[in-house]
Parts: sequence; structure tokens; C-alpha cells
Amino acid sequence: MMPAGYATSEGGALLVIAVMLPIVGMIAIFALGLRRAERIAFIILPGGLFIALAIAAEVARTGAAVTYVLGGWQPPLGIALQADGLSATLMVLTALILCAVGLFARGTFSTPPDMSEARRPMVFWTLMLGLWSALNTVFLGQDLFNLFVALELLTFSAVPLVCLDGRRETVQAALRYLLFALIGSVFYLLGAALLYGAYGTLDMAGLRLQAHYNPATSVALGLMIVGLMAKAALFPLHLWLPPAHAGAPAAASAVLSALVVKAPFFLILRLWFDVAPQPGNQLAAQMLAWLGIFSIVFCSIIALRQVRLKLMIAYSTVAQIGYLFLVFPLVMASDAPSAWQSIGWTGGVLQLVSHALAKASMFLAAGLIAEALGHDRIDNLNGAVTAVPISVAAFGLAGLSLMGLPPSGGFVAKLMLLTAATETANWWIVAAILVGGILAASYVFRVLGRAMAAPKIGFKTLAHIPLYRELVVLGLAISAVVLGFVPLQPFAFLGIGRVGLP
Amino acid sequence: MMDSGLLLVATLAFPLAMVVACLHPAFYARILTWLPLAAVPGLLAALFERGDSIVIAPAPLRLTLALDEVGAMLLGGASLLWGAAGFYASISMCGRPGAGRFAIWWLLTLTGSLGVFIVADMTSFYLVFSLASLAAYGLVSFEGTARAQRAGFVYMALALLGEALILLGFVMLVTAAPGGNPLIRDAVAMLPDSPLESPAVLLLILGFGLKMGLLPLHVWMPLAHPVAPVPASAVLSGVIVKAGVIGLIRFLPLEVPSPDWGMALVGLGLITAFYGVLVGLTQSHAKTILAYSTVSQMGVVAAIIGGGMTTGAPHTAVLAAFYALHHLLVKGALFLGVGIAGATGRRHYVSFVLIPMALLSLSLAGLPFTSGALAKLATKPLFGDGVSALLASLSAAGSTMLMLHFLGRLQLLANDDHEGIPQRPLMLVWAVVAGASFIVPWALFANVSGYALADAIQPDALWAASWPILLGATLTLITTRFISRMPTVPEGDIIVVLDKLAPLVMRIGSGIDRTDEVLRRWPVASIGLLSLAIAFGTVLQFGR
Amino acid sequence: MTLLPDLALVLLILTAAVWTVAVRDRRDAVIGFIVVGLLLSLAWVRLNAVDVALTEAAIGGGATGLLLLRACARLVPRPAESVLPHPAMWILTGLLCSVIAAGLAAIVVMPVEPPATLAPEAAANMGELGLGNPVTVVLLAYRALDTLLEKVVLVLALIGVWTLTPEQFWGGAPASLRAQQSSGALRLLAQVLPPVGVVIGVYLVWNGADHPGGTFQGGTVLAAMWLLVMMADLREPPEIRLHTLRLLVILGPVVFLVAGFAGFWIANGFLSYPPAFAKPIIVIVEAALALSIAVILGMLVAGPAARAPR
Amino acid sequence: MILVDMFTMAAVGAGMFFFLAGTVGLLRFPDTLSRLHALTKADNLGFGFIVLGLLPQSPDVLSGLKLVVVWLLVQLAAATAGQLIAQFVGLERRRDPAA
Amino acid sequence: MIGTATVYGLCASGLVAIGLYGLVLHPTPLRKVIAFNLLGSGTFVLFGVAARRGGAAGFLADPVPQAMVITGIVVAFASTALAVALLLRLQETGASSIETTPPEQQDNGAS
Repeated sequence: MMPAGYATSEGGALLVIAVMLPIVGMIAIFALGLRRAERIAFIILPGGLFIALAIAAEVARTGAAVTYVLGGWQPPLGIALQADGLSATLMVLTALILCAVGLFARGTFSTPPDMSEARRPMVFWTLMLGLWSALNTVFLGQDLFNLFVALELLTFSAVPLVCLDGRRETVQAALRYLLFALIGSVFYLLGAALLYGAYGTLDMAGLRLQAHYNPATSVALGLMIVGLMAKAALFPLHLWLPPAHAGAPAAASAVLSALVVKAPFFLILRLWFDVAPQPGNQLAAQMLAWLGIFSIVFCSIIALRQVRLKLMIAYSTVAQIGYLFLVFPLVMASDAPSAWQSIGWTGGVLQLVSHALAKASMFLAAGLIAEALGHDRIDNLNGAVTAVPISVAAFGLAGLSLMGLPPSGGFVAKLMLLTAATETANWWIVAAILVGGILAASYVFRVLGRAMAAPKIGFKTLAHIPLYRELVVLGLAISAVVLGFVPLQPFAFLGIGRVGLP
Repeated sequence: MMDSGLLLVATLAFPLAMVVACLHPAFYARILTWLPLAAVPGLLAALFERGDSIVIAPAPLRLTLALDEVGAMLLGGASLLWGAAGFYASISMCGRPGAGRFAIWWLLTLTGSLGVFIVADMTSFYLVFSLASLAAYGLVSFEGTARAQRAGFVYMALALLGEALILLGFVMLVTAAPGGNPLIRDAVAMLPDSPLESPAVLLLILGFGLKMGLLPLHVWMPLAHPVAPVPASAVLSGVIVKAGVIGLIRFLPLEVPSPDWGMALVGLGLITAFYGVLVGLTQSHAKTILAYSTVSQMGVVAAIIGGGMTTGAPHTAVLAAFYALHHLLVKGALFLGVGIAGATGRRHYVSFVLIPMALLSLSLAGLPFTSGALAKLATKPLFGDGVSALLASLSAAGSTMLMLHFLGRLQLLANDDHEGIPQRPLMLVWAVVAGASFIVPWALFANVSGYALADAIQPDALWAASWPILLGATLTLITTRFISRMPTVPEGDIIVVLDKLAPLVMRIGSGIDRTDEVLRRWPVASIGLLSLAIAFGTVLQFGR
Repeated sequence: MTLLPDLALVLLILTAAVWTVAVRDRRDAVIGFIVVGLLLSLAWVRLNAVDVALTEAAIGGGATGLLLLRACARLVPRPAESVLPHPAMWILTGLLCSVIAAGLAAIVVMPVEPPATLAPEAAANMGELGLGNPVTVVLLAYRALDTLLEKVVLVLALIGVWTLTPEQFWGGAPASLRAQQSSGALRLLAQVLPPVGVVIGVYLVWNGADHPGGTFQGGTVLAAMWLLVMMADLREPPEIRLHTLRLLVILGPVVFLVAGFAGFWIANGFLSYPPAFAKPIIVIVEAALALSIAVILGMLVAGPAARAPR
Repeated sequence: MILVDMFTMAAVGAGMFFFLAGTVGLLRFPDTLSRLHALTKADNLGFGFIVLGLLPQSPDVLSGLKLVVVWLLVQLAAATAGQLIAQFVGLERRRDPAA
Repeated sequence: MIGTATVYGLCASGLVAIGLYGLVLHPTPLRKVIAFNLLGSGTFVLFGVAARRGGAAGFLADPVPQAMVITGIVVAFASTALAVALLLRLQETGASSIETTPPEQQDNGAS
């Protein structure tokens, strides 16, 4: 039978707390909400950040994955949570972005003094916390069905955020998002059913030991990966993303674009490297990369042609997601001793992290610009720089990362991917990365050029934006830039707890 | 004299610190006043620093600065021009709306453009190179007119293309060298053994050539340089294009004889040199003519580097840098001079403007006793004795014609106010740059070229320098009428062809929009989903 | 020969499913779906999964059916529901769907030998807990995390539905569930049935520890009773701002969480139970969950608030 | 024992007959009210016979009681449903006498 | 030899196909939701087939997939509830399908 692969390690309880703390907060707000939504959220946010950091520290200290076996029931019968270097990184990223977004949203989602409870704050904060728990579960889960529940949790938190303002477009976008995500979920679940039928386990470690090429495995992985692609909005399955991410309030868009679409990608990564039979299937990896290439080129061009700022940023998200899918053939063709030591892997993860920071900052900046100007039509952004100078600067800095220009995390990520692609002679990927960079620069500069132009006569700022909100946005952008100073080589931390590949 | 490397660090850190200080409104309001100081550390570094790499951040980052002879020459010249132009700007831009914004772009561009001369590792080079390229967009498009916007757009598009080419070239270089971020010289040393040598060299030539304005990637230059305010034009045309020169010098394996690449570069350079002259002759704006002259002169520099590369001549880098330094100072002075000319009335035109400008102009063509003559003399051996040497001399004749044409158009700029004289500080600054353009090359000549100063005033040398000018002057006399009747080639010449493509591009764009609209329809996207799932499952099962 | 009833049932299910998709009128489609749900619960019995059969009947057919019927009633009638798309489109879609079905079928007809199963492990560990129903053990012990998270999903779904409340109605009550016209028979039923129903619901929960049944099934029955009372106009849906309502909604998750965290002290870790108290703890958790499920299900069917709070 | 089984078979057979008849009626009768009539007949008689037939088979009294409870509940629900449908039909007729 | 489980496995495949077809082609959201539920049922039955085949150790069917299905059914119900609430709200705002209007026509309200 299965070897006893999991043992609760010291500090494992942190994982449980990482998953449960936001839920406790969410329940508390739901039950006692009445004016306290924000206050409760602001207890949970730093707490969660602290937990995430503690987990990362524990992973770094022990040099091994942190594990918790729930109820002591050994997988595959029971469920285990495990944080390796990659999950710990993503959890810290999630915590950071959520804290930043929380600070940003403080002003906009507080309960008005004359009401006992208002809809927007109550809903916003509970959903945010639900989303956090879902993300942490996605990053920690080791059981494919447990991950299904986590994905659903994520969808249920994300969809209502889209239609918070109740306008027709956003309700429409939310429904589309929900329905398409549901197809993705069902595909994922179908695959899980097939895998269970074939191997009698849904535990990843168990599957890794048993999985071999047979029709059940192929069809299951095909369904699951494509289902997850639909949730990650990879071209041509991006129909739901632009309206949803553009329609949500800025704070929600930031989280949706920065984190929520990354969760399904993370699962694809895990399915591919931790579950699929090894050695991997080159042709399938190429297929994933080609979809990535199309995403990059096609959606960047569309982003360039958008009229509204938030739609532009949303399309840019689809394009940037494309970069992540380039990782598969690059890692597989690399001659590094294990996938985790290849430059392509590191580049992919760095792209994920830096895009998350940059995109969060960009959406928040766009939100502030729209608040100050009362609209977000790119052609009319003149004067934004006088109204919200720091936000425009943050937009530019975040843009640096999207364009892949130094110094920025995006640059290092793209440089690593480019190096990996050159080393493995994947010239189409090389071309896509370069073209994508040029297109991204074009759409970012188009906005910057407008925003920095002199204001028109009669220009006036509609709303005064408190300084701290602008500083939050700037902080996110700066962290994306600071990532550009990481060394250009695989990081040992990202390989901790990963199983070596042949 | 100073603690080793401190000045080099300050070269980059000081202007950046000024940018950061702009966050303080009080400083931001007076930023223009401080503009001239930004380049001072760079100038001091060029004068007093010499030596090996200073590692600012240790491995694995390896942010490394170094200043060799080539770097010092160009850094000194560039800092001087930045300082002088900064002073000019602090007066001429004073009180204009958006001056603060201008200053920030200025400082960023300055940092990048000085940085390319002193960084020694690949990543930092790319960083400062991009900074110089992209921040210059702010200077190009500053005026905000339709013309400036178009120029800015073209500039940006091509700069980004150049960035992409260079990045890929770098990646190919780095894949040959071990470690994440090698020093430039290590990477270049490994290049001849790399299987990717040819594509890497090609990409680097294209990328840096674009920055220098080599045909056919020069189209941005005649658009971008003239539209900026005068001091910005001076540094754009004087300094920024040298980022391409230093790129070629640093990244091409010049010490290894490679006749194929060398001849190709010579050919490209000379063609560019003549092309710049020919198109420049049809232009009517003084600043545009100067921009075309830059295209032409950078062609000559490329040819010099190519000539050296053919034989693997040992001093190619230094000689090319020397020529570049000459052009840097002279072109800077010429652009500033255009500003001076605009402020001078008829009365003082000849003495204040025409004579100095004529000397400067003909210096570009190699007028004896000017820096141009020295530069041409020093680089002559690289061309050998064959056709390319003759063509190089003929290009000087071309330059003569172009510069005479420039002088002719310049007087149209003279101030309506008959008595007008430019502000005294502006005159002074201009005089400093113009003076430096004469003196500095003389000071360096013996050191750089291996000739004695006396060699430069031998009759042979004088004749070699003079005949192209005489030829050019004669040709100008003959063709004046003809040229004045020639139709004006639009600025940016072949960009016009691309303009014709604009509707096509728009059509493709809206085609993509429509495709996206179709793809985002529910049934289409879900059919895509089903097909993908089937395809993916099939590939997983059978595609091994 | 022994397969004949199964084949017939499958045929019925598929026919009803095709009808559900193909029929023009949307109310017919909903009814078709309910029929499929009921037939499926028979199928689950045939698959030896009685717990699932009960869940399917209660939630799959019952609650979902009610939800859809209510939606039907509130949607503006539209003349033609199923405009047939372009032939190329439906042929292509049909083809792709068939290929996917064929792929699944191909895998299904080639079962692995020996069958992949966790039943032995599940059985081996059951003794510790003293419960007789293996499904309940899986749900509340082995995979308690899934169950806990799924409760959170329900709460989030409720928040999601409430998100759609128009601003001015926040805190108010959902639209009445009352039928178009009051009916004495319905009133009678709503007065007679609930006591019995509540007993049955409680029985299902209680029984679930050892026999088929459990939280969901019981909770759904309770929800059905509440909905019946609301539909018969004996009670209005409660205002969503009500403190009691909120507390009832979170009661289950909170008790579950408390039991889970208590495991840190009284057993060896989160969601583990000390063997001696496993059964009582699980039954208490189940009871609390059933109550919450009943309330959540009821409120989910009732929908977002549609009246200003009083 | 045999006798008990035979009783069961007979009763269940009768129940199935009524169900069949009810189903035919549901499909063949012209209007809602007569269909309803067929349906309630099937429910009452068919289901009643089946429960009756199964009663002797129950292993203990509790199971038998459960069967009876099920039967009662179905009766109650069917009766109410029949009422509601009839009422609805009446409503429709009053609104549109032609139908 | 085809067993009971296999028959229901084929039933599951059929339900998946039928559900997918409806989900792809039905223009109105409500019908999509119904189709989604059929699709989900098919998926659950597939788990049921695995459960039935895995009956061992005194259990007629493997309890683990059964528990998963129960969880799955509840999640599907929650999805349906949310979708229904959304589509009712969508009708209140005056739209009837989820095909979006081109972005240019959208108003500029953004927060």
C-alpha cells in the first residue's frame, strides 16, 4: 500500500491556522458584523500575515516542507496540508497583497456611521477573508478533492466581488464568470473521479508513485488541466475575465487579477510536475506553451486597443498569465538536475510573484485615478498626474514590471524565461516574450503619456484621495521593482520540500 | 585622489538622488536651478578616476562599475555636454509649464546615458541603457505638439524594438558564459566559442545600430532630435546616440579579426553616411539637417568599428571612442548654437553665430586644425588603403555639402529683432562647449592615436583633410540650384512608407478585436473548451 | 438478464435528461430535471450508495428543483426559449460532447483489476470512532476538512446571494415565497406536516451516525418544512439582518470549528477526536450543522432581500 | 411463509397495475383535470397496495411503522398537490374560459 | 462482462454529454444552470461507479467517493443558488443573456 508519506511536523499547526483564521474572521463578521466588519478584518489581516511569515520562516529554518496531517488520519484516507518553499512563498505573497488591499480599501469599505450595517463593507470583508482561506488551502492542499473544495471556495468568494456594485454589466460578468468557472470545476471533478477510479487515491504523493500512462490518466489530466485553464482564463478561454476584472471595485480587481487567477495555474503546475507520469509529455507541454504564446500576443494587442483603463489592465492580465504557461516546455527541456533547479522554473515563479504585485498596484492605481477623475477613459486621462501624482508614478513603476524592463521583478523573470528558452532553442517562445514586452510597453506608455499630459482647461479633481491610499499603491509597485534585484539564478528556497524529478 | 570608486558611484547616485529629492515640493519647485550640477560627479570621475572594477553589490548580483580609457573619454565629454546643456536648460526652460517634469526626465536620461560608459556587468548595462532610451521619450515628446507626439511614438516604438533586440542578444551572450550576470568582457570573451555567435552579433549590431541611427533603423532620429527643446536636442544628438557606440565597442569581439562582420559593418556604415547626407540635403529645418548629419556621422563611426573589426586592430575601441567624442562635443555645440542663432538679430549674426558655427560645422567634415581633422586622421589607418578609405574621405566631402546647406538654412532662424543678442550666460555656455570641442581632442590626440601632434599639421595630413572639403564646397556651388529645386524628402524618410501601412495595421487591429469578440461569445468559448480538452487528452495519451 | 432493470433505469434517466435539455418550455425543463433527480436517487440505490441516494433526492432533486421552479416563476416569460443555433454549431457541439462521452465511456468499460478502493482502510480505522455509518465517518472524521470547508462554501454562497440585494433593501426580508393564491390545502399541509417533518429530519441526523442518513439529508428535510411554512404564508421569510438568523447560520461551522480546535487539547490535533468521545462529539457537530444547513438552504431558496427592513 | 409471499406478490402486482393504468391515463387523457384524476387514482391505490404488500415482509414492527408513515406522508402530499393543481386549473379556466 | 457499475458508468457519460451540450448551446442562463446540474449529476455518478466497484471489507461500496459526492452535491446546490440569484438580478437590470455588450457602449462608471 501507500508508504506513510506524511507526518505532522513541528509548526504544522500553523498551516491549520493559516486556513482557519480567515474563516474565523469571516464568520465573526457575518455574525456580529453590525459595524465591526472592518475592525475584525484588521485583526485578522496582520494575524494572517504573521502566520504566513512564520510558515515561510519554518520552511527556511528546517529546509524541509512543513506538514500537517488532519485528525491524524493518514492520506489517502485522510487529508494532509503541506507547505513547501513554493507554497510558502505564495502564501506570503497572498498575505502581503491582501494586507495592502485591506489598507487601501479601508476608506471605501467602511460602514457609514448612520447605519448599523451596510451591504458593501459586510460583503466585501467577508468575501475577502473567504478568498484568503481558499487561496491558502489551494497552496497547501495535497488531496485533489480537498483542492476541488478549495477551488469552489475561491469561486464563491470571487464571483460576488465582481458584482458588488450591482450594475447590469457587472452582474452579467459575474454570471458568466460563475458559469464558466463551474464548467472548469466539473471538468476538474470529472478528472478526479477518473483518477480515483484508476488509482483509489486522490492524494498527490500517492498518485505520483502510481501514475502511469493509460487512458484514464490521460483523459483525467486532460480534463483537469483544461478545466483549470478555463479558471485561469488562458486564451482562448478568457471570455469571462475582462468584464469581470474590469467591473469589480478596484480593491477586488486587484485581488482577482493578482491572486485568484494564479490559484488554478498553481494547480496546473502541481498536476503537471507532481502528479502526471514522468517523464512528462513534451508535445502536451508545447501545447500549453503555444496557448501561452497566443495569450501573450493576442491579448496584449487587444489591451493596446482598449478604450477604458480597467479593461486594458484586465486584458493585460490575460496576456501576463500566458507567460506562466511558457514554463512547461522550458523546464522539461532543461538539463538541470531537477525541475526546481532550472532557470525556467524560477523565472516562471518570479513572473507569477512580480505580476501579482505589479498588477495589484496597477488596478489600485487605476481605481484611484478613476476616483479622482470620475472616469477611466484612457483618452481623457489628461491631468491625472496633477490629481494623483503618486498613483501615476506607481502605475509607471508597476508598468515597468509588466513590460519586463529593468529594474523590476518582471524583467528578471522574463530574462530567466528568455534565457531558458534560448538554451532550449524554443525560438517561438523567445519571440513571444520579446513581442509581448514591446506590446506591454506600448500599452503602458499609452496610458502614461496621457496621464502625464497637461490637464485640459476646466480640469478639476472630483475626489480628494488620502495620501495613505496612494502610498499603499506605491508600496506594491516598489516591491515589484525591488524584486528586480534578486540574483539571476535558481533560488534554493523554491525547491525546498519539492520531490526531485528524474 | 578620491577614495576609489566613490566618484563613479556618485556619477549615478547623485542625479538619482536629485530625482528622489523631487518628491519634496520645495526642491521640485527649484529643480531647474540644480540641473547643471547633476553631471558634475561624472565629470570629476572622468578626470580623476581610473581603474578596475568596483563591485557595488557582490555576487550573485555583481553590480559592477569600471572606468577604462574608452569609458573615461566618453564619460568626460558626455558629462561636460550634460552639464553645459543643463545650464542652458536652467535658463531657457525657466518659467515654462512642465519644467519640473522636463527636469525629471532629464535627470533620468542623464543617469542612464552616463551609466552606459561606466557599468561593467551585463544586467546593469541593460538597465542603464534602457533607462537612457526610455527616459529620453520624455524629452522627445515634451513639447506636446502633434509633431512631438508623433516623434515620441516613433521613437518609443523603435527604442522598444531596439531593447528587445539587445535583450535577446544579451541572453545569447550570457548562455555562452557561466553564472547569472557575467561581466561584459567575460561574456564577450566567451562569444567566439558559442554556437549562437552569429545571431548574437547580428542582434547586437541591429540593436545598437538602431540607437546610433544606422540605416534602415535611423528613421526615428530625424523625427525625434529636432522636436525637443534646444538643450535636449543637444544631448539627444550628442550623447544619447553614443550609447549605441559604446554598446558596439563593448559587446563586439573587436580584438578577434572577423572580416565578414567587419566588412558588413563598414558597408552598412558608409551607406548610412552617404544616405544621411543625401536626405539631409533635401531638408529645410536646421535642426533636422543636423539630425541627418548625426545619422551620417554615426555611419562613419560604425564604419570605423567595422574597419577595426575586419583586421582585429588593437586600438579600434579607443579610436572609435575618440571619433565619437569629437562628434559628441561638436554636435552638442551645433545644437546649442541653433538656439543661440534663434536669439541673435541680423546685426550680430555673422560675428556671434556664423563664424563659430561654420567652424564647428566644417569640423564635422574634417576641416584642418579642428577636432574633426584629428579624428579623421586618427581613425584613417583602420580603413586601410582600399576602396573603403576612399569612400570614407568622400563621405567627408558629403558632410561638407550637408553642413554648408545647414549654414545656409541657419540664417533663416535669425531673430526678427535686428539688434537682438542672446542672454550672456547662454553665450558663455555655448562658448565653453564649442571651445571644448576644439581643445579636448587636441589634448587627447597624441595619447589616443599614437601620432605626434605635429603629424596632424604635416602638409600630407592637411591635404588629406582639405581635399574632401574643397570637393564638397565645389560640388555645393555646382548643385545649389539643383538642390533647392529638389523635392523635400519628408522627415524620417522611409517612415513615410510605414505610414502607408498604418491603415493596414488598423485593419489588422480591428480584425483582432472582432476575433476577440467572437471568441468571447459563450458558445464559441465553450466549444473551444471542449475541443481543447479533447485535444489535450489525446495528446497526453498518444503524443509521446 | 439481471442488468435489465438497470438498463431500463439508465434509459429512463437519459431520456429524461435529453428531454430536459431539448424541451422548449423552461418550466418543462425544470420538471424534467426533477424527474432526472428522482430517477438518479434510484440509481444511487442501485450503486449501493443509500446515503447519496437520500442526498440526491433531498438536495439534487428536491431543493434544487424548488430553487429552479421558483426562478421560473419569477422570470419574465419569453416566447421561444430554445432558439436552435446554427446547424454547424449544434452539430459541432454534439460531436465534441459525444467524443468526451466516448472517452469517459471507454475508461468506464475498462475497469482496473483489482478495483481501486479505500474501503479497507476506511473499515480498518472505523473501530476507533464507534460509528456505524462509514460515509458519516468519512465526512466527519477522515475528511472532516472537506466537510468543514464545504459548510463555509454554503455560508459564502449565502453571502453571495445577499450581495445581490439592492442597496435600499439591505437588512430587509427576501421576497415572500407565498403562492399566487392562498390555498387551504397547502395551509393544512403546512400545519400538519412540519411536526412530522421535523421529527423525520432529526431522526435522519441522529440515525446518520450508524445508518444511512446524516446532516445534509436531515438538514434538507428541516429546510423543506420551513419553506413549506413560508410558502403556505404562515410565516414570512425573516429579515436578513436578524441576529438570530445570523447566529443560526454560523452555528454549525462554529461548533465544527470549536470541535476541531478542541482537538488540539483533548486529542492529537485539529479535527481529531478522542476515541471515547468521538461519537457524541460527532453527533453534536452533526446536529448543529443540520440546523445551519436548514437555515442556509431556506435562505438560499428565498433569495436576496427584496423589502426594506422594518 | 409461502402464503405471505404470495400475498405480497398479489398486492404489489395489483399496485403495479394501478400505476400502469394511472400512467396510461396521464398520457392519454385530454385535459389536466382528468389527468389529475388518473394520477391520484394511481397514487392512492397503487401505492396503497404496494405498501400493503410490503408490510408483512418487514423484519420488525418499527420498519412496518415506517412504511405506514411513508404511506401516510405520501397520501398527504399527493392530496395537497392534487388540490393545488386543481385550484390552478380552475384559476386558468376562469381567466381564459376557452382553454 | 458488463456489470451494474459499468451500466451506470455509461449513464454518467451520457449525462455528461447531454449536460455539456445544453450548457454550451442554450442561450438563456436558467437553461444553462439546469444543464450544469445534469453535467454535475453525471460527474457524481462517475464517482458512484468507482464507489460501487470499490466495495470491499464488508462495505457494499467504497464510502470515500460517496462522501465526496455528498460534498459535491451540496456544492453544486450552492452554485445553483448563486447562479439563480444572479440571473434573477440580471433580469431586474434588464438583460436576459450573458453575452456582453461591446465595451465601448458601456457607461464609464468605475470605482
